[in-house]
Amino acid sequence: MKALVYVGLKPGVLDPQGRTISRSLNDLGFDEVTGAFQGKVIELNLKNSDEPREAIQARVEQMCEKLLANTVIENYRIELKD
Amino acid sequence: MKALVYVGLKPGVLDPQGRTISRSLNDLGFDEVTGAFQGKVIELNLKNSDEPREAIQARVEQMCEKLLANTVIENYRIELKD
Amino acid sequence: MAKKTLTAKKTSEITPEIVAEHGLSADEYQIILDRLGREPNINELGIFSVMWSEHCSYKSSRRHLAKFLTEGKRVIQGPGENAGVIDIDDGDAIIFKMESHNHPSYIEPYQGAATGVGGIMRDVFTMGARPIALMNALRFGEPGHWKTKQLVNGVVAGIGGYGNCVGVPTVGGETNFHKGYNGNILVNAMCVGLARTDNVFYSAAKGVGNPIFYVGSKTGRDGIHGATMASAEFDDDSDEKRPTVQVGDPFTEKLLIEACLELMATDAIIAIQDMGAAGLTSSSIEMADKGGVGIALDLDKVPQREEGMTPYEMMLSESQERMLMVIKPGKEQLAFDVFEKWELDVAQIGKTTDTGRLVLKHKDKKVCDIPIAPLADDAPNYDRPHVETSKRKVIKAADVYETQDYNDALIKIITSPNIASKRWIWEQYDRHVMTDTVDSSQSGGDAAIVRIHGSNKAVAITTDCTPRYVEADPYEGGKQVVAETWRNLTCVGAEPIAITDCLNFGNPERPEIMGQFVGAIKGMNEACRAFDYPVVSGNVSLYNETNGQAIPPTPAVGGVGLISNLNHFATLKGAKDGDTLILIGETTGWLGASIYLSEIQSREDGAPPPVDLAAEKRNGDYVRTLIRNRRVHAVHDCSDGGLAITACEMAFASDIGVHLSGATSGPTHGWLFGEDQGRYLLAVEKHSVNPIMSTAQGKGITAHIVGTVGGGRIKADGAFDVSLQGLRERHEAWLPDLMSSTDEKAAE
Amino acid sequence: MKTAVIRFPASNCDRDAAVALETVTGRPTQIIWHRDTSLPDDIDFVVIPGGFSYGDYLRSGAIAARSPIVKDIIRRAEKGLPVAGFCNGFQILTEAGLLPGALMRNKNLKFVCRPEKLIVQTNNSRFTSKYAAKSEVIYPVAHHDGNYFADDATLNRIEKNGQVLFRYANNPNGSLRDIAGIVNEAGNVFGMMPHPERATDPVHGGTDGLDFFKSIIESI
Ligand SMILES: Nc1ncnc2c1ncn2[C@@H]1O[C@H](COP(=O)(O)OP(=O)(O)O)[C@@H](O)[C@H]1O
Ligand SMILES: [Mg+2]
Repeated sequence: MKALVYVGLKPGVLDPQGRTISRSLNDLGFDEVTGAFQGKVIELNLKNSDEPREAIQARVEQMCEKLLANTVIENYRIELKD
Repeated sequence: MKALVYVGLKPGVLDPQGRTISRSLNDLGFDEVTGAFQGKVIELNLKNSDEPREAIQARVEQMCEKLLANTVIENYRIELKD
Repeated sequence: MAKKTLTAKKTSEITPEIVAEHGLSADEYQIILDRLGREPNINELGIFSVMWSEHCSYKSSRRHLAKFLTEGKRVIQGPGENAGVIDIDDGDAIIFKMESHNHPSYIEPYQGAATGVGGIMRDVFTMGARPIALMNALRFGEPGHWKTKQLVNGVVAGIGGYGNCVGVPTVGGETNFHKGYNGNILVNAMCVGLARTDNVFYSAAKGVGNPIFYVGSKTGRDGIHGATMASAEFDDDSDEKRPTVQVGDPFTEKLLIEACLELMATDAIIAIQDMGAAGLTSSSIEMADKGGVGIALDLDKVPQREEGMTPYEMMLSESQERMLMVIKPGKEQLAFDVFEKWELDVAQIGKTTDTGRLVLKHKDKKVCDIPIAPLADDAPNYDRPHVETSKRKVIKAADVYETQDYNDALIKIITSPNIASKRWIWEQYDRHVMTDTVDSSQSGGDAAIVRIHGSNKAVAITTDCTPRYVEADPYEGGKQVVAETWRNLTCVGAEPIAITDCLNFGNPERPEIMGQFVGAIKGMNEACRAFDYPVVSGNVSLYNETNGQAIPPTPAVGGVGLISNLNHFATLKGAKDGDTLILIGETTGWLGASIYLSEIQSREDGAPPPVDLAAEKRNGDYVRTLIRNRRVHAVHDCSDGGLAITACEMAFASDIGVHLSGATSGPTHGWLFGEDQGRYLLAVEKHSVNPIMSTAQGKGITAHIVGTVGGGRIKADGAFDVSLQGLRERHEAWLPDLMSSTDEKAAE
Repeated sequence: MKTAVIRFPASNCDRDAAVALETVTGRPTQIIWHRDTSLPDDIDFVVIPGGFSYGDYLRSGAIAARSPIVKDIIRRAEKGLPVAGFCNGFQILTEAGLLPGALMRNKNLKFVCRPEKLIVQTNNSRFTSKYAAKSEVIYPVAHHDGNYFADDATLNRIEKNGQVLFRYANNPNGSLRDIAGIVNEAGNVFGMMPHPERATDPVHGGTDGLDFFKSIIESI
């Protein structure tokens, strides 16, 4: 089983990285780009388990809160995949 | 229109970040984690255009080749979203 | 996005709750009503509240800070500007300041520490200086506390992440661990910059009708103090709390430095002020107040990162990397050109006026119109009640348990949190960029040495504080803090010139805390006067408390000195085989409030070592003369852990063993680990010993021959005998071992 | 003898590189702004300095490598112009494809700043001719992304060609095969993570970097 965790800055948090990427794409002639945001994806391999999906999801949520995301400035979203 | 670009290390390229994440999760008691990989997601806002989807896809591919991914070490995958 | 903006109608309903949420007392609010002759609107209330906050108005500390010695023959600008300015000859000026970023660093260690570094750099380059060195003074909780490692990781990465990127070397600092900081860490950052004495910039706005420029990053909703204001009042999607933590962008800071310095090389700038705490509000009001002018701003012109920002949000935002300046009429285009070249946001957002008022326009409506003078003149200025800290008992060495195993005691102390090597920290800082670093944390030394580019002179910089002494006796501890910086500058052969400070204390509304504050200032000030060593800038951080538990009083001091000739300086690195060790200063074996007591006896009691300022000055002046006359190979002051630790540190840095012998009378543990003040350990060539000893005697200075340099062991007669290499490994291992479990977690 | 240093937004070793070049050549060095579209015709040697160009956003050196001036550097390098990149400059050269491989985050994920002992692999190059082969030199390192990576085939090839000029004695960042500095096949483009310009004055604690600059300058 796999969990995909997407971590990105909360709306309103300064994102200099995204701005720089978008500007640089424009400089390279990709005028259609009007904005860019960079986030992280963390792919976790999980041992197979018989637990219900909700329990697994709850564990991954704990991982996010404890380590994977900085919840002061970041949001996260979890996707479970078999 | 939005394009989501997923960039990750190629198989075979050592991923210290991923390894560290997995080890730290184990340390925190999340024993079910057997491996982790960290990648980037770049979300691009694109001007609306009448071009066919394939053309847009091709442009984003160019962006990846020219800037968004370092193909010596990274793979990428593109998702277009309306 | 459907953001509900506060309408004028709503703002006239300032309830007592809203006033209280802004941290204003009923009395303070009454003053506002009297001055305005009407109710303020929400924008005006917000502006008064931040200007009258402890942070901006120094309402609990102002009258005490006023006592400091602030003038001296090299002082160009004392407290009151963004940073202090001192003259270091040849038309060169050094501009420096230290500032705290404690609370944000506890909430979000990486960004909190990073923006602390960014903020202090802006204070320095806003005055026309190119930043040339960074320092930091850090206090964390107990090493074993669950949050400590994560905080250490984040803070250190944040300091490095910002300073390294901007390209200013972080050359030194200090790090303490103590349970008193478990709930309140301290992150104090210091920046030192170099300018020309005839090109220093100040913040007083001048003239009428002069354009006001906004430069740097766009304004977002970062760190708006209205945190106290229920955020539900501001937006509809109330589960998305607006970020109260500022995020820094060192890339923009670097561009801002280069752009500002480029424009400063022309004559286009009348006044300039960085937007620090309370952003646009405090920067515009300070500029206007100092220059005695009014200011009119058109908020629609302010570069904004988000849609639908209200005037309240724009005025209170603490977005980073922004500057405000008054430009000479006719030079507008030049300013635009320079900032656009550096790809920064720039806008002319208003002008100076002759009304003495701050007038804000937003969407063609007047949203604020208040007189500026009362914001400063009527700011509260409290004489908070204070009680003197009661004196502690003096502990005699003879009454302190003497270890039966000196090897073990030495190892325990050398691997204790406050003595162990901080290499793990400073190797994450770029110490060499700008290629003028002569000495840095690398040597484990007393003061960092940074050359003035293109010359043969240098500045010496140090930060120090021994909170356990200040806690034991604020007055003696206050003296000690200043004396230690003076001593550290002296150790490298520098002429100590001036200090900056960062006074970190608990809640000033408690008389015991206020007593610590007043006592520490009294001691610090006495030391400043004794050394002719003025305070030229500083910062106060109060309310460092969690659940009524205050931090140990921590008045951190940053000292700056001048080495006018780089052919004559010293560090602790130079001890050579066959050298004799001389200890300058008197040893009584003072173990009260010492590291020996806390590490070997788990006791933190006793009066701290007193500082005899006259002896301190005499000893230091003598040591400095010896360095300048090239009579010494290595110098290190005796501080935490006493003579034994001083000797070990010299041995580590010089990579050679030491042998301590010839103890004076009194118990051995007092001799080796006592923390008597005003002492220096010198390594000198044999033939220099007699002249040094006899001159000392002639000057009434206590000096003892205490050992020799050589071999591969660290020895003290009748006490310890351990291998240099082995001890060094343990000294180096403590922090990496502590951090190893989380070491790789910082996968940002 | 005309030398130039490129300045990108947030380059921060540009002055340091210029000072080192001026020390060795005795002549002023030209600073070239990243927006310039071409190098002056008479330039003999170009240095891409360290720093955090464009904040190192996306990947270290990625955005700088696509700037107008780097296009011209690529064109001129292909015609034989000597180019050296230190630290961020090395990252930019790999991102620009002038040197093989890539620089990844340090293995322990931390920024590292310390003097490092390097072993000069060969003096049969324009950048190391003044050193004795296998001699040890100390240059400071200061980087977050200095972990050199290339696939095995590439590593074997550059080793075989003698393109590896410096290796770490104590690998500080996880670089494969301890690689610290490499040169391109033609021998005119060089990159390394350590900072030779920070070892050119006794004040720096050592002057081992001087011979690096002397080597390349004398070869011109
Ligand atoms: N946070 C830090 N940042 C940079 N250097 C540090 C830090 N903490 C400690 N150091 C360095 O470690 C060395 C020892 O520090 P410290 O024990 O406070 O010195 P001393 O008490 O002798 O003045 C000094 O060179 C100091 O600059
Ligand atoms: Mg000291």
